[in-house]
Amino acid sequence: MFRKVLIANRGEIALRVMRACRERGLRTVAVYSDADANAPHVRFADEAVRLGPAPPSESYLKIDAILRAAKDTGAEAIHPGFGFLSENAGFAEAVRGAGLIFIGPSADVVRSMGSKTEARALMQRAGVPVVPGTEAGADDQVLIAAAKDIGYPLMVKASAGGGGKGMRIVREAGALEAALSAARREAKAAFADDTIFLERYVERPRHIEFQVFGDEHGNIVHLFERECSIQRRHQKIVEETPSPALDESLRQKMGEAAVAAARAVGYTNAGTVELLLGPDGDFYFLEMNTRLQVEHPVTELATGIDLVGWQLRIAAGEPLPRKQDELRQLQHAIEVRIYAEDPAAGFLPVTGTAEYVREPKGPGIRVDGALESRQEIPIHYDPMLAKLIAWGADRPSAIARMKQALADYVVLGVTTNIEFLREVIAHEAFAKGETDTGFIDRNMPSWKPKSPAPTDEVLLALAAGESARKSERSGAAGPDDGDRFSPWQTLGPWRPGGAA
Amino acid sequence: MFRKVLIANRGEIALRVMRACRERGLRTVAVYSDADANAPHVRFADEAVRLGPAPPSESYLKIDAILRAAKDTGAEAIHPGFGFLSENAGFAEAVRGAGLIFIGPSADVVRSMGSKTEARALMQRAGVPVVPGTEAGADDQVLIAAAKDIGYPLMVKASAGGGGKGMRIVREAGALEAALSAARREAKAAFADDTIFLERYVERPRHIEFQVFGDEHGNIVHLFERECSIQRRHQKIVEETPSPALDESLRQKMGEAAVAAARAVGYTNAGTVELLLGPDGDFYFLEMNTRLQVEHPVTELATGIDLVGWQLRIAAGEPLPRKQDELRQLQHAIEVRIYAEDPAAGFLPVTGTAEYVREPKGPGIRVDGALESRQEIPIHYDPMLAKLIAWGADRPSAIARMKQALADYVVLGVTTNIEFLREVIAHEAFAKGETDTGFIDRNMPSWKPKSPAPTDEVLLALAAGESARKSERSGAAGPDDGDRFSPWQTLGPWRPGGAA
Amino acid sequence: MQSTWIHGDEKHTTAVRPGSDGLTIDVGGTQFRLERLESSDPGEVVLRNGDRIIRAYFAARGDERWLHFEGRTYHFTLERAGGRSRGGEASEGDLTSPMPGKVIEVRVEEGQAVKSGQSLLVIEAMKMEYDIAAPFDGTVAKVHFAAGDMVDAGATLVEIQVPE
Amino acid sequence: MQSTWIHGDEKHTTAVRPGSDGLTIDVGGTQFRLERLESSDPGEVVLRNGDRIIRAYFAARGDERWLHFEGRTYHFTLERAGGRSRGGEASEGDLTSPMPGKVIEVRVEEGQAVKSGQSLLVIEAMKMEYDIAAPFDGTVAKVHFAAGDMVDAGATLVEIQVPE
Repeated sequence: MFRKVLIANRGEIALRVMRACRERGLRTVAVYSDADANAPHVRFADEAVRLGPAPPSESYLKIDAILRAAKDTGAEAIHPGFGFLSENAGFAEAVRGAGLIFIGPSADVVRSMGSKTEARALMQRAGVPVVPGTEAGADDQVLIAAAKDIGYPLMVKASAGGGGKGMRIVREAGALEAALSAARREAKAAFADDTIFLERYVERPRHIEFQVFGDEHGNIVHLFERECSIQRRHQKIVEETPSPALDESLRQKMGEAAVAAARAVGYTNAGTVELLLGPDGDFYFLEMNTRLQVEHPVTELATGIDLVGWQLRIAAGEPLPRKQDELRQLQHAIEVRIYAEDPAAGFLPVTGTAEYVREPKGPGIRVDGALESRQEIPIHYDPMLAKLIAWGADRPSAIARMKQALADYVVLGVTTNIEFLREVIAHEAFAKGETDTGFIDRNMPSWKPKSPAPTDEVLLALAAGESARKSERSGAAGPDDGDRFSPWQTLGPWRPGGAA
Repeated sequence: MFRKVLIANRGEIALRVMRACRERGLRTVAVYSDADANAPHVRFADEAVRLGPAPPSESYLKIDAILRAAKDTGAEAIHPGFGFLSENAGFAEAVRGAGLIFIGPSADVVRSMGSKTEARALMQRAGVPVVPGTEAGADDQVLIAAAKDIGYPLMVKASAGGGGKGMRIVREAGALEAALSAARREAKAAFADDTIFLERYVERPRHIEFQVFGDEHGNIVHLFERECSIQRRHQKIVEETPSPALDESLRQKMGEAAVAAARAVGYTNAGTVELLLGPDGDFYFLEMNTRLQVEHPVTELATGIDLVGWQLRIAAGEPLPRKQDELRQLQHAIEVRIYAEDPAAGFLPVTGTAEYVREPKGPGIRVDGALESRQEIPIHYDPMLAKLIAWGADRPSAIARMKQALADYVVLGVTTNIEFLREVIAHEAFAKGETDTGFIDRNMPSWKPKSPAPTDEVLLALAAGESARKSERSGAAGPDDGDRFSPWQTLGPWRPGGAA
Repeated sequence: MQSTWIHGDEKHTTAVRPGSDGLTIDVGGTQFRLERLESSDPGEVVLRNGDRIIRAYFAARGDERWLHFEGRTYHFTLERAGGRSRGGEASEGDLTSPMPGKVIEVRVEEGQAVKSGQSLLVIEAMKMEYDIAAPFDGTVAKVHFAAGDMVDAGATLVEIQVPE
Repeated sequence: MQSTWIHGDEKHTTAVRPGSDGLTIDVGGTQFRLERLESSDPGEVVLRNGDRIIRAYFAARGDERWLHFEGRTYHFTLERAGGRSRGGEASEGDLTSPMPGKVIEVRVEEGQAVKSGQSLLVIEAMKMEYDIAAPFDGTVAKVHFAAGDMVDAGATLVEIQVPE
């Protein structure tokens, strides 16, 4: 196996990949922008190379700079993480062209799956059901005509899009033209490509995706589903597995479709087949993500498989460690995404400084994060701060743990969606598994945080915290702090220690 | 179910139980000695009641004070944790006598299993194999005579003993008398009871224990084995499940014996049947622990079952959540015990202050601990600082994660066994699963820490740390730390934050 | 040490008197005798009030304070002697940008009457478009930006006259 | 800032010269230009030496220093101007108690010759008996405690004369 890996990413996913490398004795190389000069992923690596200024286009998207960093440090393989260049066929090509190992599928697969329309055509040939809709590239007149056949409601989607960017739901013909122009504008801004297309909008659908893995010896397996239906602004915020909507036979049908989809393109390494599931049990191919997924931890916890570990082994040419019949869903796992955003103001991203951060811990709790106290949230990158995962023997115990973990998750100084997520998880509709994509609009419309008047206990803690702050700032040291170096030394009466 | 639980214990196990309570919305009451006035388990609870001075006899062992605390706070149930009063029949009786729920088995079961000789007799009647040996209570002359029949090597054991206290291995007749007196002296000191007995010493044995659970409706299941053979001074330091020594048929035989043992005494709640396994596959009943085990996390991670959660549910009268055939070993888990001790000096316990503590984290890693930076290690209690658990799809991945986690575990200012444990886990004999109780004497005799000369990188970090300390002590603040309260504010150039 | 805190549109006053073996805190006229528990976590505030343990997390920036207690985060602003306080809320009539970004489209003009929820302008940030809607009925008094302008977080975008 | 460190029986000298954009550290005559990375963890020391990241953990007490680097913990003692340093090692001839406890039995007397590994006395602590054995051959010069005495950690139990 290769001995040094460059991680072409930042934040929690860079840390996640580095941990998997270190367990296997592989050295790690971080890359960073000026905004990340002191970031956790830089401090965690064995080596670190600067790419450029903060904007992604000048750093994390600079293929040449990344390849140079690999060359200078002697890295033999590159892991793209997700986002940034992870689904850029040119990058996969350039990495291999430079004689390095790209930890992901072939450039051709990335390219064909990168175009929704090509992917759609491929899947139709492979016999995987797709949503009725138009080809991409048509002008507005053609689309408006086609809309009549598809029928309403329908969706306007960007050909190069993803994560809801450039997506519009249109419920009657009158609103179509405005939606087309808005979608084109967003698509152009986001992807420098304003190609759009239409497809049927399935009411109360569920977003069910299957984790697939292929090796270079022609073996392909799936690691079961993840339900990611709970979304805001068409972006996932809650993911879980198993899905409360699937029974064994449906799970098997969908799993086989996912494997067929992967086989149709000769898929290698980790990928995800996204399917749309209607209330009637019909499902349609949406798209295939040719990379590790943000929500991969729920699959790791439910199946016991280390997905990043498998990525490394397969990239090194090893065969898949397990056959399909050796894979099982052992436990129930739920992930929520912690964002710096304001759920009460249309989930707008917010920036600022997280003055104090305390992650929950305990049995059945995992936090994949790179957020620290006193950390500024850079405006240049995705505002996801961390992922909180809770698991247990069954769905109710995973939910109970998640509720408590969200209550214990402390992020002060910047607005987050933590309280919102708590109410999602605590909602009876969630307990009932009624988690289609309309969950939030239906159950939590125009949500506002309850902001009760502070109780006496809150005011007591506030006053005590303030007085400790004052004595800290006046530099008073605790009696026997004499010659000890300690960051807490100046906290005055707040000397720590379990024993007197 | 009851709504408020008093935890009659301290340290990591008190925290573990409180977490399980909070997930279920149960309020928690901590008790503490003067040495623990600021301890983590006190700060974590909803309420806390002082018991008395530091010595256990004046605090954590004071039954009346604990019952008063429960009464004053309105706690409806008491969890004893392990150690202290957890296997004290009088306590179980007193708790129930006060109209409270004791989270554990009946007082009678605790009493009969508390006496090795009575337990042994019970098991013989139940058809569970026991090690050849003498009854307890005989005087030295009788024991010396009996020794001839049992044969050498044999063990001298304290009747009221546990955790190796009062245990002696005798390899030839000449050494017997000295061993008897030493064992009686230790037993008297430890348990105010110098009753001892003899039993055959099985060469290269393995310590295999089975987790059992009984409910108040007559159901009993086992949750498979834990191998705890790697011991120093007859105390476990490494535990894992599944055991590399068991195949399916032996696992089933031993599991059935464990259930038979539990059934023989009408066992309720969580218990552990300790068995001695010889190289020949013969196994003998050793003792039954009528409480939660220190090493319970490996079973939780391997089976996906929340053992403390089950304890609470069963204590509330619920039936066992699962039948035997619904329980499986899903993953491999290993636990190591982090002690404040000096492995290079006979594993002597050490006291002192942990000036700085940093726990490992990441996928497949769990830390059950109550150790914090600047914490004094109280001399009055067990010197175990924390438990580190690593798990994975198979034994090799669990081992790989454990190795890395031990390398990432930072405890500065007090001597620990962390480096020793790293070498145990990294030893090829461990990789081969050759983990009988002689592992340490055979593979790591008179172990000493490698203390290589510091490299340039070590000295660079030392110098940088020292200069940061100096600027910290001179109170220099970073430029833009202006009006922000931060514990790190006075660290001078060391301003944190992921983004510049 | 006495402090007055602004929480939403309420005010709360606390006074702390540290003693040798604890501290006395006055909240709205009621006196509490409390003991502080030492913690190695510098953001953790733990108090013992009789048997009751109060565990909270505290942070400060400028005149802002955040306190996390039992799963909820409370935001306070310290009232300065003058009564004026830095980083206070914007007055109800102003509509400020919740984030830094670029104005894509302005959909109202000055003098125009708007209904609560009506779209006023569109801001683009992080490659997404965000609709800035009127929080209440009123009349547009001033529009501070035009399409194409960059705006900072907190910048006043539109001033809306609330009908008396 | 120059410091001399005692590690085992070696000495190491380091000198730090902070600069505006980093610091220069001299180790045994070699100069290193390093950059410090800020961390929210006050015990974390992170340096960048070219592409190489050096991440270590540091703590101090009195003249003692601990440094954890790549899975290993190093213990240093700061050498004081006078050369004398607080909390230094006991001289080779003394046998100190590794822990607080109670002397159960003294098995040697003054003037007696002892062999390395020979049991000198038994201490009880945490309900276990611990055998204190001679670390080397020699003659017992002094026994400081008798059976029944309580001893502190670090207390000299027995002095052993090493044959020249």
